[in-house]
Amino acid sequence: MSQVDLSVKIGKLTLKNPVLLASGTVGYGNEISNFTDLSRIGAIITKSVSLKPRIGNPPQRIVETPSGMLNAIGLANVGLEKFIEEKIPYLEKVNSTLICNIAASSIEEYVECTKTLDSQTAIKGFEINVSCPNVKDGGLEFGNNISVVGKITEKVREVTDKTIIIKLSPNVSRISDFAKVAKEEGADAVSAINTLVGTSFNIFTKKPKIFNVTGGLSGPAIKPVALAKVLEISRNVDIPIIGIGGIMDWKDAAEFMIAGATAFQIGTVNFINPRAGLEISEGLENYCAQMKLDKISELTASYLI
Amino acid sequence: MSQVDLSVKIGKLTLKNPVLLASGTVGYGNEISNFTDLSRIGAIITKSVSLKPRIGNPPQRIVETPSGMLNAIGLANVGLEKFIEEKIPYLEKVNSTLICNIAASSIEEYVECTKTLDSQTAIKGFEINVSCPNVKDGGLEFGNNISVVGKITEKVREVTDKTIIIKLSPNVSRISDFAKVAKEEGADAVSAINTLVGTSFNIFTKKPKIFNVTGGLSGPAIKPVALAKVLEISRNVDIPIIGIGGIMDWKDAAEFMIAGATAFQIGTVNFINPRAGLEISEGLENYCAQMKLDKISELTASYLI
Amino acid sequence: MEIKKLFIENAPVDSVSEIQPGIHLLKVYSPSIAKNSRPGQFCNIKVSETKFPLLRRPFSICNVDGDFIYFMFNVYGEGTKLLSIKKKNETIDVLGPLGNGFDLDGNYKQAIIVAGGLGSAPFAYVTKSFINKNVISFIGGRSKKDVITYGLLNIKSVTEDGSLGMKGNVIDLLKNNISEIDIDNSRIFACGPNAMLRALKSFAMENSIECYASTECAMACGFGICQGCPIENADTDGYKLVCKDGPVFNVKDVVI
Amino acid sequence: MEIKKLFIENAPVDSVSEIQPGIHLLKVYSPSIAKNSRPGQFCNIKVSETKFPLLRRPFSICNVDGDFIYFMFNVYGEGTKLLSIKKKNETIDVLGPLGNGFDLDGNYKQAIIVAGGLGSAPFAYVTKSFINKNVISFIGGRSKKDVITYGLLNIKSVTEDGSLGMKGNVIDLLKNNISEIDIDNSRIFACGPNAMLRALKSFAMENSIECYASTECAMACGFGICQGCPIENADTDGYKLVCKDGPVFNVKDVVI
Ligand SMILES: Cc1cc2nc3c(=O)[nH]c(=O)nc-3n(C[C@H](O)[C@H](O)[C@H](O)COP(=O)(O)OP(=O)(O)OC[C@H]3O[C@@H](n4cnc5c(N)ncnc54)[C@H](O)[C@@H]3O)c2cc1C
Ligand SMILES: Cc1cc2nc3c(=O)[nH]c(=O)nc-3n(C[C@H](O)[C@H](O)[C@H](O)COP(=O)(O)OP(=O)(O)OC[C@H]3O[C@@H](n4cnc5c(N)ncnc54)[C@H](O)[C@@H]3O)c2cc1C
Ligand SMILES: Cc1cc2nc3c(=O)[nH]c(=O)nc-3n(C[C@H](O)[C@H](O)[C@H](O)COP(=O)(O)O)c2cc1C
Ligand SMILES: Cc1cc2nc3c(=O)[nH]c(=O)nc-3n(C[C@H](O)[C@H](O)[C@H](O)COP(=O)(O)O)c2cc1C
Ligand code: FES
Ligand code: FES
Repeated sequence: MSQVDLSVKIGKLTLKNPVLLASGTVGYGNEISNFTDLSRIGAIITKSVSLKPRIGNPPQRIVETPSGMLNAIGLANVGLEKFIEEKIPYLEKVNSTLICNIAASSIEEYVECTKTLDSQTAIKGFEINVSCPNVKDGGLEFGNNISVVGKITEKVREVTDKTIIIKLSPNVSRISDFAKVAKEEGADAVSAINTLVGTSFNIFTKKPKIFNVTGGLSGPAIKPVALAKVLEISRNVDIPIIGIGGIMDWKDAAEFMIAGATAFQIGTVNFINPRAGLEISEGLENYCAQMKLDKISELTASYLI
Repeated sequence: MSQVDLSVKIGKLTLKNPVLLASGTVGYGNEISNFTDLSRIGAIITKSVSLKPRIGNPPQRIVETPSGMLNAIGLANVGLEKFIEEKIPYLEKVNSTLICNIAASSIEEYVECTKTLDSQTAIKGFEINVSCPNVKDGGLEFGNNISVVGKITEKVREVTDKTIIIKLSPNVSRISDFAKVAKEEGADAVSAINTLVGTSFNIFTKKPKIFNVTGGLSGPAIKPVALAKVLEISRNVDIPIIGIGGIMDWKDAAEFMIAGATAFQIGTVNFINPRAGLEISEGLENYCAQMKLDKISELTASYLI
Repeated sequence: MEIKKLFIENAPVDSVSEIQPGIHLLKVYSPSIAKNSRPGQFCNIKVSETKFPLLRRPFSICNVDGDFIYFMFNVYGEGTKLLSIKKKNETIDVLGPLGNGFDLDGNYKQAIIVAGGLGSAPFAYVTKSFINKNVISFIGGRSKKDVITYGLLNIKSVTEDGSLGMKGNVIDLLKNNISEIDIDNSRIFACGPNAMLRALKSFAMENSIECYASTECAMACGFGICQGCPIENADTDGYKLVCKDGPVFNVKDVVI
Repeated sequence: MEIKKLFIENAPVDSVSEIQPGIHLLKVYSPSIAKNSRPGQFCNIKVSETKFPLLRRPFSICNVDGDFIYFMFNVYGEGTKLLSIKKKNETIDVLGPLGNGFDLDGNYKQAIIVAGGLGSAPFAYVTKSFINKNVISFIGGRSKKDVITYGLLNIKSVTEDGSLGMKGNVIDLLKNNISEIDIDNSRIFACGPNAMLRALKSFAMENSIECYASTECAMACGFGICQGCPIENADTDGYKLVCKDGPVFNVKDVVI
């Protein structure tokens, strides 16, 4: 039996360990269960679901970059209805904690999705993806507008008692201001970071490699940026932080926890090493033992600055 | 003789080619001339100079990251007086175009530095580094405050007729808004991007690896982000852009020009391959020939979107 | 949905040989994948133990021989360069078998293989897996050195520059040999550049020949979790995933 | 300032051998650097042709033999791992010679080498470059396997666990052998972990022995353009650069 207590608390939730699988990088848990025993993972965050199905962007949707990748999947998803009918039943069975990521193009849509899903007992919490274009506001991202992020949090909070995590955009000057407003409006936690905006061109055709022109940069390339954002929030706002960005192994994960994260998510690494979640959980357990920590939660914000 | 016209125009300056050596990555031209014939480089941008000498940060100042590096040199420089006395005489001799990068902690300091250097005939233009802490305003970066960037540009413009380039910070939501204000206040060009804020921790000591806690991320890791910022400016503001960020070879450089850059700077690559400047210039010449371009300037903003 | 068995094997290299100038054949010991694979499936390979390149690279299973599997490639970018210099007994991290492969069953009599360039890769395995079919292989390439016939039978070749076989492309070759095709009792199995597959789709539809093609797309995961590899549905809105729903499709179902 | 001649050589590997468990010796053909180097200088090596790892890695010139130079290392991280598996005739991109090296001239009589662990690296070259000096080498390590004596003369060793020589650290060893030191006519040449160099500085200052130490610091360029490698001045404000002003310093000039 484990000597180290790996459990962590995010809002009302207690997770068996701090390893979460990031939205959009585990599908609906089906394929990855080929490689990983999902019941040993802290939580699974589902691909962003929207009210109506979205077919997503035409190819090319992804491109590799130095130590990273760009993606512009276009929030392809089956829509709320099918998600409830077809995906939840499988996800219920895997015996991990289920957090549902919600994407929307208006505040009302965020609210409606949350309200509808609130009655699903399998879903233990919500991650609100604010890195979506606000259709009413000419397609500008919600995530870059602090008052809108506050409003979304407030309205979503009104319709659910379950844990709410606001997933912050890194493409802003001071991410801690956004974390502050999320806290003030009742969020239980924030996750940081979503992808950085990036692009890449084919120099012979002069076209962007990605159909959508720009995409989101993820992977080890963004780790230093993500760590700095987590640290900034940790030093300025008292709210649980879920760190994300470029984690490849347990050492990276430990860095995020030291920088202020209560838990963390792994994304891109699942594509390369779908067993990473378990390996990281085991690696952290050994590391805690070596560092003589009884509880992994002691790592959080343990930086010496 | 070359068939391709490699020259480009930035404000009043005509450069023999679009390859510029980035501030802080070539010292004062001395050591790198061991490897590269500087007279064949479009322009050299000197290490940020400030009114008074700065000794810089204690070690550790740099750390490698996946496909990138963090630096927090702390603007170590000899100060304006010694710069004029000791550095300019050597730089005058190398027969490249000399652009002086200025760092300051107040608007008055920017103005004073520019005014003093304006009389130096060897200096053909100024790059204003706004990614410096504003001491009056509690150390927040100038570069993240749009009205201050406008003010700096306006005031510096008043004291020199030479080419002014505003070097933009990428750590903002909409970099094109900053480019717009720079243009309105009389800048001849903008350069994008300076480094992204990042950090890294030693997981055994729990201390930041960099003494200054955070540092600036440069190198190939940031290339997709830098390209997206250049593209954003190019699509929204009519001002010459000097692209910077992660360029390692001529292909990367071509990508920046296609995305909207008139010229580009190379930084981190100088540490790894100090001959990169010439290699890139030659590579671009061949590429233009292959693409049947008479002038490299036709590449600028030639994206097909 | 049938749950497929996927494996990650740390497969020791048996050999990397150049079967013709520029074309490499990699043989690795990978018993679980070998045992569970079908012709037309692929693997997603981590070409280096370091973080560079970051993503796996997809390669068709070129052949299976007992506990060994083969991959065929040319040096294209950094990934294939690293693969080409692997030494015996180094291990390579191979994830597979992925995708659905070719459906070889059915009561057609003639199996028509159509391949362009490295599109030949999956067909050694396909060819030896046919039971009681007449096989005819139409193989094209830009030039003689691009025509790859490894493991193929009854070959007719074509090159764009005429340096081998007739001059033209594989569609020209098919049309030229239309008399040898048993239109009502044949099935086409194809792999190659998109332009070729597009032309082939027209040819097959016009002549009402059943036609399956192995398609390509940029991929991250290769097993259905990233949604990075869309291919457009022919008759409804939306996309299928090349890695999970393909890479082999009936050409009438997708927009190539 | 004297302008130094620096070279970037694509140096073919002659051999990589393990001179004792875990300690590798890399021999490359690098005539320009070999000809222009001095003992105590270093090179900045690109360990891989790919972008990973990104930065060069600094290594002391361990020895020079005609047109060949030697580097000594243990496998520490990804860079040294890649170096350790280089094969004969692969080429390595070496930039050097860098830094100032040790000043061996002067009319001292006794040359005292003090090294801890891989701090022994520069001293084979140093040792063979002495002219008419009495050399005595104090070499320490955590355990027997960490004591590296390659190319050294007149060796006294010490280990923290007592598995070789006396038990303790090199400063204990020096103190124990103080009678053999010709205080007024000797010069110390040292390299090793910072903790050792700090203690050595105190020892040397107390005993008024001239002492030069080769220091380490994270580096990007290695030749003075990034300002990434500061070392604090002992008596004035500010920093010197380890790569350009060092890596060898008179211990009294810097804060270690
Ligand atoms: C299902 C499937 C099966 C495949 N089977 C084979 C096979 O059997 N043999 C084989 O040689 N190749 C095969 N490929 C293609 C193979 O995956 C690529 O050649 C390989 O990824 C190249 O890797 P690299 O690192 O050498 O090149 P990279 O460095 O990744 O690529 C260099 C350049 O080529 C571009 N590029 C990369 N891959 C492709 C591509 N597939 N199409 C167009 N441009 C691309 C990149 O954007 C980049 O600009 C297959 C692909 C798929 C999807
Ligand atoms: C002037 C000079 C001369 C040197 N000479 C030698 C020599 O002759 N032989 C030798 O083996 N080494 C020498 N070194 C140290 C050598 O440069 C490092 O061991 C090497 O960079 C490690 O590379 P790596 O990729 O294997 O490890 P990395 O993957 O770079 O490092 C792994 C971890 O160790 C840390 N690290 C890396 N380098 C150092 C360091 N120097 N000190 C403390 N922590 C570090 C990194 O931050 C990282 O966390 C010298 C260094 C300098 C500055
Ligand atoms: C292919 C792909 C799809 C993604 N889809 C979503 C999504 O639907 N919703 C969301 O909030 N984040 C999405 N993300 C972002 C990830 O959840 C994560 O924030 C990001 O990838 C950074 O983590 P990483 O570097 O570990 O990948 C996606 C990322 C990738 C790579
Ligand atoms: C070690 C180092 C020092 C730098 N110093 C300065 C500086 O003094 N002033 C400045 O404006 N930019 C400075 N920069 C930023 C570079 O000029 C450049 O904007 C950045 O490194 C991105 O380009 P790259 O990815 O090609 O390195 C520095 C960068 C590095 C790596
Ligand atoms: S490659 Fe990831 S879903 Fe197809
Ligand atoms: S390592 Fe660049 S200045 Fe010393």
